[in-house]
Amino acid sequence: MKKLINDPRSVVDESVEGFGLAHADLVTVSADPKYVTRKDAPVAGKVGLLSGGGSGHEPLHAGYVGRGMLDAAVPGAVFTSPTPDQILPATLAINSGAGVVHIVKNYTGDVLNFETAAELAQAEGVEVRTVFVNDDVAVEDSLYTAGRRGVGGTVLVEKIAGAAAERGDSLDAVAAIGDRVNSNVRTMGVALSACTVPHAGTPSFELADNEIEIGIGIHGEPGRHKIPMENADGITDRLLEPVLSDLGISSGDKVLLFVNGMGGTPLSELYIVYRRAAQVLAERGATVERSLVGNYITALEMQGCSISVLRLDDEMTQLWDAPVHTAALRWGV
Amino acid sequence: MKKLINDPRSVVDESVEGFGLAHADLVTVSADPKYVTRKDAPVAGKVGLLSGGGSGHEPLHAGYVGRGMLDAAVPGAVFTSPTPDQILPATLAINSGAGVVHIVKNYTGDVLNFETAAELAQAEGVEVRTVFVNDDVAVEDSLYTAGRRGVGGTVLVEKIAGAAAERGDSLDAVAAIGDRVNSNVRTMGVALSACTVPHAGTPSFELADNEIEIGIGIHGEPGRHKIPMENADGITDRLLEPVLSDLGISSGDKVLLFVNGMGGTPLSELYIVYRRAAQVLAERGATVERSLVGNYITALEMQGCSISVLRLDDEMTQLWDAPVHTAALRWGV
Amino acid sequence: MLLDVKWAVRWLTMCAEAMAENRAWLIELDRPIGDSDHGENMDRGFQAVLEKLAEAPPETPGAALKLTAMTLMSKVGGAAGPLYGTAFLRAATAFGDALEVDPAGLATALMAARDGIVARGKAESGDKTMVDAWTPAAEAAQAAADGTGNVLAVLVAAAEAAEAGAVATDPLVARKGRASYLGERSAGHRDPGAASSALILRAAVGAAA
Amino acid sequence: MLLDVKWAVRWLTMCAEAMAENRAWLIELDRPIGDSDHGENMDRGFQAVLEKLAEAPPETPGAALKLTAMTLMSKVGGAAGPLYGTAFLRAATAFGDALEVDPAGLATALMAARDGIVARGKAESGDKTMVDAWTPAAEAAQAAADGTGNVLAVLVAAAEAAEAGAVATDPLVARKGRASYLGERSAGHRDPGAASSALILRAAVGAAA
Ligand SMILES: Nc1ncnc2c1ncn2[C@@H]1O[C@H](COP(=O)(O)OP(=O)(O)O)[C@@H](O)[C@H]1O
Ligand SMILES: Nc1ncnc2c1ncn2[C@@H]1O[C@H](COP(=O)(O)OP(=O)(O)O)[C@@H](O)[C@H]1O
Ligand SMILES: [Mg+2]
Ligand SMILES: [Mg+2]
Ligand SMILES: [Mg+2]
Ligand SMILES: [Mg+2]
Repeated sequence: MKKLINDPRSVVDESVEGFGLAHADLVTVSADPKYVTRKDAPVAGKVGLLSGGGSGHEPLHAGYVGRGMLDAAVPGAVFTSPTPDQILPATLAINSGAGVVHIVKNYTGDVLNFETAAELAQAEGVEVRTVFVNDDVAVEDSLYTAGRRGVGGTVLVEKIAGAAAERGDSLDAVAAIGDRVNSNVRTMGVALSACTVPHAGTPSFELADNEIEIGIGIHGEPGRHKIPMENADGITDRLLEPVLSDLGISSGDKVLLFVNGMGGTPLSELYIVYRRAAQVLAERGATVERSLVGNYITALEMQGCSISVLRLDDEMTQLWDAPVHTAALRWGV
Repeated sequence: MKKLINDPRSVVDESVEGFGLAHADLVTVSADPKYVTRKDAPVAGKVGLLSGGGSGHEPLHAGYVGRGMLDAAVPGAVFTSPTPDQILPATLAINSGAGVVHIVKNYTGDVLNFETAAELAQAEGVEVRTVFVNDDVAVEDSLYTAGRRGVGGTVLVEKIAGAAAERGDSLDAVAAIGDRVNSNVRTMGVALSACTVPHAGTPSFELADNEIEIGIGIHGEPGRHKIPMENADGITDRLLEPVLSDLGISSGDKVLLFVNGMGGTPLSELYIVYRRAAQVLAERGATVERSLVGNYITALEMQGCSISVLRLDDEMTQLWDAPVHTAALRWGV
Repeated sequence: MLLDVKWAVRWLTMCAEAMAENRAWLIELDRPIGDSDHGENMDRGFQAVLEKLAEAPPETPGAALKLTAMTLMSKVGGAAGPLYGTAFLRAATAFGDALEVDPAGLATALMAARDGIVARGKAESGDKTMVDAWTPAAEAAQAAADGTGNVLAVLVAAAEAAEAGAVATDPLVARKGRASYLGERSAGHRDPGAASSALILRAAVGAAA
Repeated sequence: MLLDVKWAVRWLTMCAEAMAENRAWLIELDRPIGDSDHGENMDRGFQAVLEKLAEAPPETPGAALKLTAMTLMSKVGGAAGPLYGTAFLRAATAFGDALEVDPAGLATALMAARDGIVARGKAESGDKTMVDAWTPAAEAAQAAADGTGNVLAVLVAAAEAAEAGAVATDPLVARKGRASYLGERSAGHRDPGAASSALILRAAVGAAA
């Protein structure tokens, strides 16, 4: 394992510290308990938006703290959900009285820890709503499983709900638009290589030189199955098909197309995937109204990508276009 | 070699095509000869800014085409400078009559090809100035060598010269500010792993599990020497020391600190490097006025980073802050 | 013999030792069917428990477990943190203020712990989770307490049943937790949380022996 | 025997074959001391030359070389593109409109090609570049032409000297081009451009034989 780190146990501390130094104009960092808040939090009258989860997915979530997106990010250890004793004070710190929405990726650990924190916050008089993100079509969704994972769609939920909060929507309205984004987005991923969790020191799974993992998540966990290596167009088709059919995309639909890198794949390759995905959508008669291409929700240095499609309506498009000023996503300001 | 590509020979074509599709609001892509121009080029009365070089360094250069930065980017084959028959038409396409500045990274191939294109453009009546970028302190600079390479500093030259062109500076003034940025920026890089050029198919060099390459460039070429793996703080000190002493940074200096990822290193690790670099600068009494952290000039999927320090003056800071709207760098608009 | 606060502190100390010793193994169990952090999480959590115990030595077994619950909840994160936190909290509540715990009280507390995990995680037996260690352990403890067992016999019964339960997760297809994302591919691997549960209950025996 | 346009077209065709066959080798030479593209660049360039030759067959040796120069300039990129482009352009100029080239004309053209490379790249002998193949080649050609040599003898002399020159770059420390960035570490590797230069001059012999 070769990494630009000092000590596997201090990775998150030092990385978040560096983030705070580099973006002191945007955020305030609380070192212990660890969380990151928007510089001007709590913003008077505004619903607070908080997300968090294991570290290792940078720029998620701290990279999305700022005007028009999150008010707080709560980083756990690498690939480990944060604990209520971080989530609670972060929630209190961004509550202006209008309540706080938690955006939670649907993993057992995240769900349980955020659930506890939300109960504790309610007990302290803060209204909390939770938006669960579960956009991963690679995972079977049923009452008898842990359900679908939250992956690429998380970034879109955070941006659009963030814009709704910024324009002054109520607590329930912000949560509702978050849910609406989640209901209209699906994602599927592929890994060409595994990643190495610093404290583990060995790659999270093995792949032969001619194998790839289809249906990968963002925690270095193995995917649904291995297949022999294919070319970019073939892989794109494989990822996109289940996304589009699960969403029921048909002619005339307007969509946001999001090609996300897992951390170790060159941007040039993401554009090759984007090219094919755009072709397929055009063949289906869907219009790509907005695009996002880059490393926005990652799994350390994993090579691979995910494709997310969000079915847009006019309000979502408007909220997507609204100004945002964070370390990792910025426009209109 | 596992890559999200269809064919090693179509990597640049398809990637640039995807880029054009994803950013159709910002750029126009010419497929053959291959170049990318700002959507509204030529901008009346404005000096045109053009850069280019081998592909494989994305988002450089096409990612920097747009308002406040480049008017055109000319991508060559992977790690191979573009040819005059691309550079010339791109130069003509962005010339509004105010002339064109070429920003050229100092590599023999780039220098020769841009030199030829500039001659041809002058012959067609277009005034051309060339700004050479050669910020890499890892390389010995003398009359008897090819001189220093252009690396991380290129992004800063493009941004600041781009802002000068946007505010209406003359041809000579834009070139002069480009030269001024180049004279005040130094960079040094490290690789933890090599990269694989698609058409070559094997990694560009070998590194043992406990070795790193110090003084690496952005073309998968080996660096100045291999050393045993060190921790992030140790590596940061090693990169920063020659940068600071070559620049002669002393107490009271204001700087821009740019920690750049080579493509395959997680953002979290770049912030760990940033943290240490900021500490060292603080110890030296220098003030970090502006920061940039991320994958801005890469070497495919190479793991590693470079550190650039730019000594700022008020005008440079102002131009840095000026609005920019490109695929990879955006603020103020 | 009854179980007092000394036993409780010894137990938690031996848990911490077990987690440190088995950190790498638990990470390795979590690698193929999870995200390679379970050993790291448990080790971090129980090291923090040790610090808390040293800072404010508890006076009853219940207090020791409550302190453990709060610490695990705030230091472990992931799925295991809230689940173990709930388990220890329910056991602590079952112990109440008692200075000493008898076989029946012990069995009741273990069953409460198990119920807490089920209430929190909503997993059933056979879902390939720590429930598959705790359910047989709690049931075996109850049976041993109902018989002629002393506390040691109850603890031994629980530990052995937990170990058997953990081993029995090997062929299961996961339906809860991260391993469920793998579907059929989760079969053939031991559940890391069941394995750490067995370590915890084994340490309880060592502390009483 | 004099060299006519048929020879020129055969030469360029054999260059293209040589680049295709040695593509991987030239990439491999460029890997340790460069950026792994020289074989790819040369192969791409000469394939394009073949296409151009088929599209508009030239009528003189000079026209064939001029077309080659323009094509390499626009298709190769990197350092090699402008350098070889200049070399072929200067040689074409030296050939002029002649339908046939004699030994003296050939030697003059090779020297012009070499001078073009030096003018463009500013490298000196011993800098570990293609100049180290072209300088001895041009000098040997001149000597052969000054002697009793026929064109074949001149071509053979040039090719052999170029090959020796390429081999002689092995121990050199590069002072120009990408390899110079490695400093002392560039020693012990053959310069890829010198190697491709030797291939080009070897093809010229084959085309005349
Ligand atoms: N719903 C659940 N009910 C009971 N136990 C669960 C549940 N989900 C996960 N677990 C247990 O948690 C363990 C994983 O813990 P850990 O690796 O620390 O957390 P995470 O899965 O968040 O990385 C699993 O091995 C399993 O025993
Ligand atoms: N200044 C120079 N003068 C003469 N030849 C040079 C010079 N710089 C580089 N070369 C030649 O170019 C070759 C490299 O070509 P190539 O790999 O195609 O281009 P690049 O170095 O741009 O990747 C070197 O092996 C060397 O022979
Ligand atoms: Mg985890
Ligand atoms: Mg090159
Ligand atoms: Mg885990
Ligand atoms: Mg090369």
